[in-house]
Parts: sequence; structure tokens; C-alpha cells
Amino acid sequence: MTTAANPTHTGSAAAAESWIRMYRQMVAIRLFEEQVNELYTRALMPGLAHLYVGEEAVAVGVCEALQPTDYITSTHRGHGHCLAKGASPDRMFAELLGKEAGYCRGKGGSMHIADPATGNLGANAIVCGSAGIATGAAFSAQRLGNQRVAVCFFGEGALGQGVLYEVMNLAALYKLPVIYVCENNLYTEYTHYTETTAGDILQRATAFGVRAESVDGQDVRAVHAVAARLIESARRGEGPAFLLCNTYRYTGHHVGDISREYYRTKQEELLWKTERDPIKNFGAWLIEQNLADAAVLERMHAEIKLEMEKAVEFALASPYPGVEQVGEDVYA
Amino acid sequence: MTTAANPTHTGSAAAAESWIRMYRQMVAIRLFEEQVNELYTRALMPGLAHLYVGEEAVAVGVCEALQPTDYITSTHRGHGHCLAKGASPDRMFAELLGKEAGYCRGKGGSMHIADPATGNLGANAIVCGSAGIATGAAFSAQRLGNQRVAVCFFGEGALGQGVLYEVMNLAALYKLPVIYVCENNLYTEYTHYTETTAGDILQRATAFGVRAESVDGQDVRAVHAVAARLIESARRGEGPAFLLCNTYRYTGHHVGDISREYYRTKQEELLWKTERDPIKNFGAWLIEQNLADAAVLERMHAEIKLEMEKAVEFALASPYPGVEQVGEDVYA
Amino acid sequence: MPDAAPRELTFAQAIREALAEEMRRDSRVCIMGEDVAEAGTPFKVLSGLVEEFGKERVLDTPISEAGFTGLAVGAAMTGLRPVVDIMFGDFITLTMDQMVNQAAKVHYMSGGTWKVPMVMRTTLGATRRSAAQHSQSLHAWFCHVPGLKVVLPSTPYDAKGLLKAAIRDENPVVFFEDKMMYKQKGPVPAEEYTIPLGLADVKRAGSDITLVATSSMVQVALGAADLLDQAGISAEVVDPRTAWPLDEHTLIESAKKTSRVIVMDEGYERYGVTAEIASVIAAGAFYDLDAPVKRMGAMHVPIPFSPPLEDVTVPTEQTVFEAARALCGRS
Amino acid sequence: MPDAAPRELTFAQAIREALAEEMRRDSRVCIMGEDVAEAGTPFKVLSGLVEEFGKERVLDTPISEAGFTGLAVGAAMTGLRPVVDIMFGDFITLTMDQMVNQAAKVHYMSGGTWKVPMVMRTTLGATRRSAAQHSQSLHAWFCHVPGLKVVLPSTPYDAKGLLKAAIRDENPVVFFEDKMMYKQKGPVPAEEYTIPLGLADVKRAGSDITLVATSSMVQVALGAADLLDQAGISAEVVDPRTAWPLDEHTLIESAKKTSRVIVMDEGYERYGVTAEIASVIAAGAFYDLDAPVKRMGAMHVPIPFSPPLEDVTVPTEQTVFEAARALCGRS
Ligand SMILES: Cc1ncc(C[n+]2csc(CCOP(=O)(O)OP(=O)(O)O)c2C)c(N)n1
Ligand SMILES: Cc1ncc(C[n+]2csc(CCOP(=O)(O)OP(=O)(O)O)c2C)c(N)n1
Ligand SMILES: [Mg+2]
Ligand SMILES: [Mg+2]
Repeated sequence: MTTAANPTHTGSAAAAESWIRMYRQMVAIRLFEEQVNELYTRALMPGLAHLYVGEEAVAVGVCEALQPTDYITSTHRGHGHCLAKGASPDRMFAELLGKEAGYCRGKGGSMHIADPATGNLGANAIVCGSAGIATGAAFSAQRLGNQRVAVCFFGEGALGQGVLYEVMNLAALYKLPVIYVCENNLYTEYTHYTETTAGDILQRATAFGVRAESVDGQDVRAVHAVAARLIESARRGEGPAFLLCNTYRYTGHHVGDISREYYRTKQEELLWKTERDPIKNFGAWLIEQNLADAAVLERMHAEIKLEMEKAVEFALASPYPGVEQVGEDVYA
Repeated sequence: MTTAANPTHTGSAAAAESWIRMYRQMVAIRLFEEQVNELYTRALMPGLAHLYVGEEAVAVGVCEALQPTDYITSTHRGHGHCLAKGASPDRMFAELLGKEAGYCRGKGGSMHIADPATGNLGANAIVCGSAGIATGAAFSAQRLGNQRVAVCFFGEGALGQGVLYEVMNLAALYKLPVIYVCENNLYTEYTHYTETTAGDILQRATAFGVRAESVDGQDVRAVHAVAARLIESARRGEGPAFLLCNTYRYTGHHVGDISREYYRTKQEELLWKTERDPIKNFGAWLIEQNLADAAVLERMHAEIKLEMEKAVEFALASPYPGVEQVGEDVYA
Repeated sequence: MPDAAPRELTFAQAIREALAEEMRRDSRVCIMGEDVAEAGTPFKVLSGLVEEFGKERVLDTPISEAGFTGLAVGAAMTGLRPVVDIMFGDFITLTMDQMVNQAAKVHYMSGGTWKVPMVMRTTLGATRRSAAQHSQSLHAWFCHVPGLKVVLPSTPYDAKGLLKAAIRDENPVVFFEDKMMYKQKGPVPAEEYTIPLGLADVKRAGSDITLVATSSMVQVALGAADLLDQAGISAEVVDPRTAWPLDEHTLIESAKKTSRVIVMDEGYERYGVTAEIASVIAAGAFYDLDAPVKRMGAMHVPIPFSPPLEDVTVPTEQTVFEAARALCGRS
Repeated sequence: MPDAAPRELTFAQAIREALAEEMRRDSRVCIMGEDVAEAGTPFKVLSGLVEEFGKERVLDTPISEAGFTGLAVGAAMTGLRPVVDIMFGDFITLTMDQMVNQAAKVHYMSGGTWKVPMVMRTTLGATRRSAAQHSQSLHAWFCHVPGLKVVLPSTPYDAKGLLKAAIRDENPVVFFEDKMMYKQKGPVPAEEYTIPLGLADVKRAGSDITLVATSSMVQVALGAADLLDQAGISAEVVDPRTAWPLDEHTLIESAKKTSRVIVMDEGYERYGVTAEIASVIAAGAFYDLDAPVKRMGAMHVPIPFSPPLEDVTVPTEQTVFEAARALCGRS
């Protein structure tokens, strides 16, 4: 998403630009998801979707540290990663509605958006389903010597899948440039992660020779700083890393998960939303640092909102794929 | 294999008896395997077999700390575990020859010996294939409250299989009475474990909430001491454990693996055989401690040799199952 | 509670009642899977069970399909009767080693000494707009494996009776539920009953053509049969109910009677369930068939998300009706 | 090296030569699996490759079938052409998620934008006294999955040409080698050639009965054809060579010509490859068949260790001969 030098630690103009870009990107994700929820509520979207609201700082902080040619893999909760890596909302909405103009010609839907142009190897509806793919992309990068890095995003629920440890072992053995980004939003579907996760998460990486760090996933600057460090180290050939981002999803597991009291309290939700909101807090910091003023940020919100509405309109107006396309793309 | 009290740390008569039993059991395993090799060389055994020679102290040290009703699961290299848990050589040889008198009516062969009478849930030809089964047996033991413990034997190659981490996590979460005994004999088939194993083996257990220890797998007393401690702690409801036993297989991956120079040196083999032999060293200790004299031990060897020869004869003379049995036992 | 009054339950309720009854009857029966306890699964099929039986017997697991299925195999061998919940049938991919190399073979490899009385409940079926990784019907894989039994219920009544039989079975049984059927209602008597595994059921008698249909396809077949009736064609709908053991006799007898057959199953048509059943019938009723056995399954494509595309990947009343009419020479 | 002289290679040599040639031709081709480098696999099929291509391209992996298969999927998407080695076909159980939910679907789910040009080489076949977990022929599972291709070579010549084509294919291809066939010799020209996926081969022409046979069963069919010849029955042996794409046309034409068919495959008979092929033929040659299509596959039992038991689980020249004779009304 950004240029080669990543000067976000300095007070330079480039750094300021980067901060603003990250802010904009986080807002874009949030407003995108609001439209998704709207589409669901108005019964305009087929199926379900898993919103990324609350977790924006993770995708944005990490992707800001990536090159356009770097790879990501994503999950069922993938809209944020996809946008942060550079996808455009109009084709994403089109995909969510199953339209031909979508990134996957309507064949993938919310959980399978992929986009070679931005290095997005695809969202994945199998929990941990893309850990192998991301590791393999890093393997290619190493063997082809193209200096690329692969980032594998996954929820903490994926820690339950054995294949994660298999591929971390492989990545460590071969010193592959892959970063495993674990988004711990505390819950799998309807179960708190402590009920399903024994031991220590960071040790689960270091035990396989993958260095590991954790970070406040609500603080985009912190995420970006550590991600940039790990990514550039991987790019230099120093091997894989694991980044645990502590975060929270504001809404249900999916758009239809409305009554959540049986697995988490409203107070808990409220606390995260009010005290720990990544956008609000980062906006306040930007203002405090004189990098933006409230009016600028408000204008930005309004602009993005309009952009999202237009994108939705585009998608709604787009045609479905012709039925004859059903048999295409099975084999290359 | 022994009675409730496990007085092997004391100088009591019971302890002495236990030492002698362990010595006998180790010799039995070694001489059993020699017969297996002989059967293979003489082309009397169908298929292949994976010999346990060199690793006797692990199976014996651990199984001596188990009750007859406790469970074990085993591997492709399973004869040692099977004997140590109490199986009789005659029915084992019969199984290895595919005879009806075998433990599995000839249907299992070397890699699938199972025996409910001694709590042997079965050898397994899938690397790590029995980790789930052992964990499940511990689950039953806990839920049925029958005070049993399950021991899962596996080679260090099984550390490559993700399911191991899945079930260790489950065992830790539910505090199941299961001991994961990793026999690190340095090689998988033809590859040194350091080429396939990143990170730290013990951490791979502790990271999942399973306490872990390592022990010299050539020292039956050491194995027994730590195994007894872990097993009794699991039995008391204190949860699972992982025991790393450092050991060595003297011969090939299987009986047909004769030329091994491309993956390990003869010197290395020689060193283990001469300096670290579990039987020789333990025998010397027994003599030193006045628990046995050389003549007694020699007589024991001769007796066991005879027993093994008789068992082989029994197996050779036994009939194959009738062809009509092929369709039996598919469904219970 | 002997109550002869007709009673209606949804498919989900029938499953839940079967589980509750068996759990009351036999303390060894326990349930394990992801979000099965308080959440009662995303499909809410198990709602209420944890309240009655507690978290010890309705066990929330990590997202470790291989791990907890393996655990269930060991638990089944040693005295429990686990019922494993695999949320979407697409995730059986992760359990194949445990089910096929372990569960299915333990009894045989051990010469009949160990048994694995476990049930895996999972789902099948498309048209839910869930896309390629949440819409598959992969039961044909398990049908191919000796040592396993495979149940494909199509009504609440069958679901309850077959699930109870599956839980009491001494073998590993895989039980596939059509996720689109959970809210469908049907009569389920309050009295205790089980349905033996291996008996087909004639869901509708007819004389001109046999529609063999499994699971989700049974309703489709019945709908097609109504359309055919209006076109003057009498269709018999036969539901094998279990793909293994397979009631070949009933299928072949129906084919002999009608002389025309369509076999329908929501799995992929190629190398799928319809191939086995069609070839069993083609061989068994060889001298009585007036036309080739026609197979109708899912189109050979990963299930697309886009509704108009997804809708054409599976047989519908209309496509079955047309195929049947053509087969009867009336197109 | 243009050399027209007939040359014989073993099946293993043919595989190795195909790999070596493709690796020389295309630096993106690499091999990964357990003990593939210095050991050259337990079957010694890959001996010598690491010496020529180095450990970077012939990669020893941990015993992590799911992990390195998944790695291969990602590597294939991003510019390499990995050939994954799964030692025994029984271990594909561990790779089903990577192969089926990932490799097979990536192209379709991404609307045709990403491709997965990878090959999985693995084995099938019993009678090696390897027991139930090392003797299965589970290729039917992959045949059922859209997005995958499945190759079942039966001669060194076919093995080489088909493997080269598989490596050049833009899709995930699963390549099954009969482990009992590795030492079998056959003519393999020194000149470069490939065999397109999807073309059946008539291994022997005949007029009275068609024996459709795959992989390990081709030699059995040819042996049976010799016996049949002596009994005055002329058997045609047709080898589909790829189970998917399936050359239905050649199979049906042969069936129409001979009017009698046996379909043989070493996978389990039930819900297996023979079911698909038999039902394709039964439908396609419906009006020409004089007898039901007969299927012969592995007996529906986990493969037993005991030699006399194992030997009866798979079709043999003798059992095929007898079945064919009976089918021709000469029993
Ligand atoms: C292999 C597999 N098992 C189960 C599911 C069903 N499922 C979808 S999302 C989910 C929870 C994922 O939790 P987490 O990884 O923490 O991601 P989050 O939803 O919190 O972002 C589950 C169990 C699945 N998609 N794949
Ligand atoms: C899942 C699986 N992959 C591969 C194999 C082939 N195989 C059999 S034994 C073995 C090596 C096992 O090494 P280790 O676990 O260290 O046990 P050891 O033989 O050293 O006792 C391999 C790769 C297998 N049986 N199962
Ligand atoms: Mg989560
Ligand atoms: Mg080893």
C-alpha cells in the first residue's frame, strides 16, 4: 500500500501521509461494513457476511507495511484485509451480491474474494484454510527471489487447527518470508477463546521456531510499527514471524448474530466500543498531533460514505452472471 | 504391569523384583526382534517390520509404571510397547505371520497388533495416527471415573503431524489422564529429525498447556522414575504430560533397510550400541547393586531365547485363517 | 408418555429429540463439537441439550475437527458412545484420516476385538448461498469405505428413528443432515421407535417410473412426482435412507416394476452416489429396464455463490420432471 | 538424443525420467515430500534427482502431509509448479482439505483469476502385505471432486507421457502409481513425448467382450484376455488412463462393439470408480449391451494383512477370466 521506504516512525511528511492514509483506510473498512449490514438487513444480500468492524487497525496497520506485490491471505471475516490491501469497494460489493462485476465474477461471494492485482490470494471459509497457501506463497517468493512477503491473517480460532503448526514448522525450517497474523478477537463463533485454547499463544509459535510478538490490535500505530519491523526482517531473509493482535469484533459472528448475551455481555461490547475504538482513538491522536483537524476528518468520513454508497449502487445495478458461466473456470 | 504401589525408588524387595522384571522385559523385546529379523531374512514373514532394538528402555520403563487396565497406543515400531504391556510372544509372532492364532486373527500384522486384555488399543501404521485414540481413551477414563491412564507412544516424526497439537490442546483443556511419550530416535525414515523439526520439542507441549519433561531413553530407571511420576499425577487428575525420551534405533527403519550410510554413519550406530546400550548398562548396574549376578542374567537370556524360539515355532506351525474369514469383522 | 395423537416436529427438533432420548437412556452417550453447548450449533439443532445434560456431556471443542474426531474414536473404543458434530459437511475433509484410517478399520484390524460405536453428525446441501466451501455433499466418500455406515435421512420421522439406531449401532456411523431441511416439519410419533439401518422406504408408490432419491432430493422427487401425476405419469419415489448398508433389493424391485429409473442425490453426479445406485439397478434390473438409468446429481463445479448460478447446480422439481417425462418418451 | 531404437524402462525409471526432463525444461518445477531427497523415497522412485537438481528443488519435508500439500497449493498459485509426493495413497486422508477445499476450488472461487498448477503423486494398490493402512486405492474420492484431474497410468510409457502432461497442466492433478508396478518394464522411447489427459487407450483389441481396466488392473485384464483367448473369447482391453477427464466416448464405443463389459479397478467396488464407469457405459451403450455391465473392484473390507486373505480381496486374472466367461454365457 505504501512506497518502499516506510518512514512512519519519523515526523516527516511521508509519515504524516501514511497516518492519514491509514485513518482513511480504517474509516473505509468501517463504512464498507456498515453498508454490508444494511444490505443484509434490507435483504438485498444473499447469504451471510462476517463484519470486521472493531478490528480495522489490524488489517490497516499490517497492510500499510506491505508492498503492492506482497501477498496476503484472508478469512471468512475478510473484507477489511481485502480493502486494506487495495481492493475497490465497488467490485467487492458486486462480489458480495453475486454479480458478474465482482472480483470473482460472483462465484466467490463474501468469503472468497481474491484479487491478483493487489496480491490477495483469497479469503477462505475454512478456518485456517489459507495457512498453507500463505506459506507456499512465501516459499515461491524465496525460491523466485522476488523479495515478496506473505501475510496470513487468521482468527484465534485457527489456533485449533493442526495444520497451522505444520506450516509454521515448515516456514521456520525453510526460513520463509511469511508473517502469521493472529487476530484474537476473544471469540470463535460463540465461544470465548479461553475455553478452547490451552497454554500460551505466543509460545505456540516460538515452540516451532517462529519468533512471536503481541500487540494492541486497537492501536494502528503500534500494529504498524511491529508489523513493519517483522515484515522487513522477513524480507531480508530472517525468516517467519507470528504477530498476535489483541482486538475485538463489535458485532455478531455474522450479520445475523443479533442476540449475543448468552456468550458475552453488553457491557463488554460497550467498553471496547467506547474506550478502545481504533478509529476514534487514532483520530484523536491525529488531531492532538496537529496532523489533521476534526473538520478534515469529518469531511473524510462524509466523502468515504458517499463513495461506499456509490459502490453499493454500482453493485446493485450490476447484472448477475449469465447462467452459462456456471461451468466456466472449473479448469484453467 | 506392576502392582498398585510402585516402590521402585526404595531398596525394598518389591523394588528389586521390579528391576528384574524390567530387565527381563527388555531382553524379551530384544530377543523377540532378533527372531523377527530372522524370520524376515529367511523369507518366512510376509511384508516388513520395524524393529524396536535399542529403544527397549522406553517401552519397559513406561509400561512398568502402568496398571494392567491402563491403556497404551503404539506405532509401526510397536512390538516393544506391545510386549512391555504384557502381550505374549506366541500370539504376536502368529500375528506377524498372518496366522489365525495371532492377536488380530492375522488381519493386522506387525503394524496393527491390538489386545484388549492388556489395554493395548493398537499399533498404528499412520504416523501420529493414535494420538486421538489415546486422548479419547483418557477422556473415557475421566468420564467413567475408572482411574485409568492412557499412554500414547510415538516417534519424533509424529511431531510433524498437526493432529498431535490438536489433541494435546484438548487434553490440557479437559485435564485428561494421558501421557504423550515421544521416542526421539533421531531419525524418521531416512532423515535426521533436526532437518524436519524447528523450534523446541518440549515447548511444543508446554505451549499447549501440557507439562513436559525429557529423559535419557537408554536408562530404564530414569525412564521409569519420571514416567511413574507423570502417570500417577495424571491418575490423580492433574492432567496430561509429555515425556521426551532420547533414544536410538540400532537397525534400519525396517528390516529391509540395510544400507544406511547415506543418512547416518556406522560410527554413530556403533557408539550407541557400545556405550549406550540400555540392556548392557542396566545389567551392569544390577550386578553392581548385587541385585543379580552375571550367571543369573545369562540364564535369563537363554531362557527367554528359548521362549522366543518356541513362540516362533508355534506361529510357524499355526494355520492361516480360512479364506471365509476375510469378510468377517468389518462390522461389529 | 403414550400418545397416539399425530404430532409434528421440525427436522431439527426430531434430531434433538433423538439425541435427548438416547442420552437419557444411556449415560455413555455424549456430544462433542464446535459451539454445540450454549449456542446449540449455528443451526440451533442442539439447543437445550446442554441445559439438560450439562457441559460434561455436551462438550464445546476447539476448532479441531481432526482432533476431536480422533478423541471420539478412542472414547468409543473405551466405553463411551460419542456423537461428534461436524458443523458443515465440507469440513469432513479434515476428519478423513480419523474416520477412514482409524474409526472404520479398528474393528477389522484388531480381528474383531475393539469396537468403535460412534456417530458423526454432519450436514450436506447447497442453495444456501454459502459458496464452495460450505455447500458440498461429500457423503459418497464415506460410502466408499468399508467399516462405515452412512445415513441420509429425508424426513423428521426418519431422522429421529435412524439417529437413534445409529447411536445404538456398534459401528462408526456417519449421519448427514440436509441443512436446508432443518425447519421442515413432519409427523413424529411421541412413542419410542427406531428405524433399522439398511431399509429403503417407498415414499410414494407408482407404476411408470422410479425416482430413487436421497436426503434433500426426496422432497424434490416428491414434487416432481406431483408434476408427473398431472402429466399422467405415475412415479414411485424410493428413498434408500442409508447409502450403506444399501437396500439393493427394494431399489431393484421397484425398477423391475416400473422399468424406468432416475437416481437423484445432491452430491456431485460424477463418481458419486448416483453412480453406485444406478449401476446396481442397471445390473439388477437389466432385463426389465426400458431405458437407461438416468442420474441427476450436483453439476460438476465447485458450488458458486451467485444465486442464479447456484440454483442451476442442483436438480429441481422442474428438471426432474422434464427428465422423467423424456425418459417416459413423452417429452 | 534422437534414438529410435526400442528402449525399456521400469515404471519407476519412467516416472523419474519424466520428472527429470520437466525439471530441466522448467526451473519452476520442484518436488516436495518425505524422504524424497537422498533417500529418493522408500520406493527409490526419485533416486538421483536430488543429485542433479539440489535440495532446493527436491525438498525433504517433515511428516506433515497437510502442511506441505497446502504449501504446494500456495506455491503453485504464485509461480512454482510443485510436484508433491505422498508416499502411500492411504495418507491422502490427511490432504483432503488442502486438495479439495483449496486446490480444487481456487480457480473457480476466484472467478478464474488464480490457478493451481500442481501435481500430487501418490500410490495405490494392495497385495504388498502392508495391511489396512498402507494398501488402499482411494482415487475415487478425488475423481468425485470438480477442479481436480486424476491420472491412473498402467505402463511405463503411459506413466512418463502422462506425468509430463500433468506437470504442464494448469490445474491440480492427482497422479496415482501402483506401487507393485514400479519394477515392471516396458518400452519407453528416448524421444520427448507427452500424452494428453483424457484419452483412453485400447491396450488390446477384441470383439467379444470389453475389459475396462485402470492402473494395476490393466495387467490383470491383459492376463485374463490371454486366458480368454485360449477359451475362444476375444477380449478388448480398454484403459481410460485418466479417470477424470474420462474418455467416455472410447469406452462406450468399445462396449457397443462387443456388447459385454467388465469394469475393473483396484479401489473398493462399492461407490468406487467402477460404479461411475459402469453406469456411463450402461447408459451410453444401453441398446447394445447383451448382459449387465459387471464390476470388479476390491472387496469391501479393510485390506487384511494375512496373505491368503489379502489375495482374495482384489481381482485376479483367474477371477476376471471366470467372470468374463460367465458373462459370455460360457461358464
Ligand atoms: C474448519 C472449519 N471449522 C469450522 C468452521 C465454522 N466456523 C466459521 S468461522 C468460525 C469461528 C472462527 O473463529 P476465529 O478463527 O476466532 O475468527 P473470527 O470469526 O473470530 O474472526 C467457525 C468455527 C469453519 N469455517 N471451518
Ligand atoms: C501419515 C504418515 N506419513 C508417512 C508415513 C510413512 N512413514 C512410516 S514410519 C515413518 C517415519 C516415522 O518416524 P518416527 O515417527 O520418528 O518413528 P520411528 O520410525 O523413528 O520410530 C514414515 C514417514 C506414515 N506411515 N504415515
Ligand atoms: Mg475470533
Ligand atoms: Mg524416529
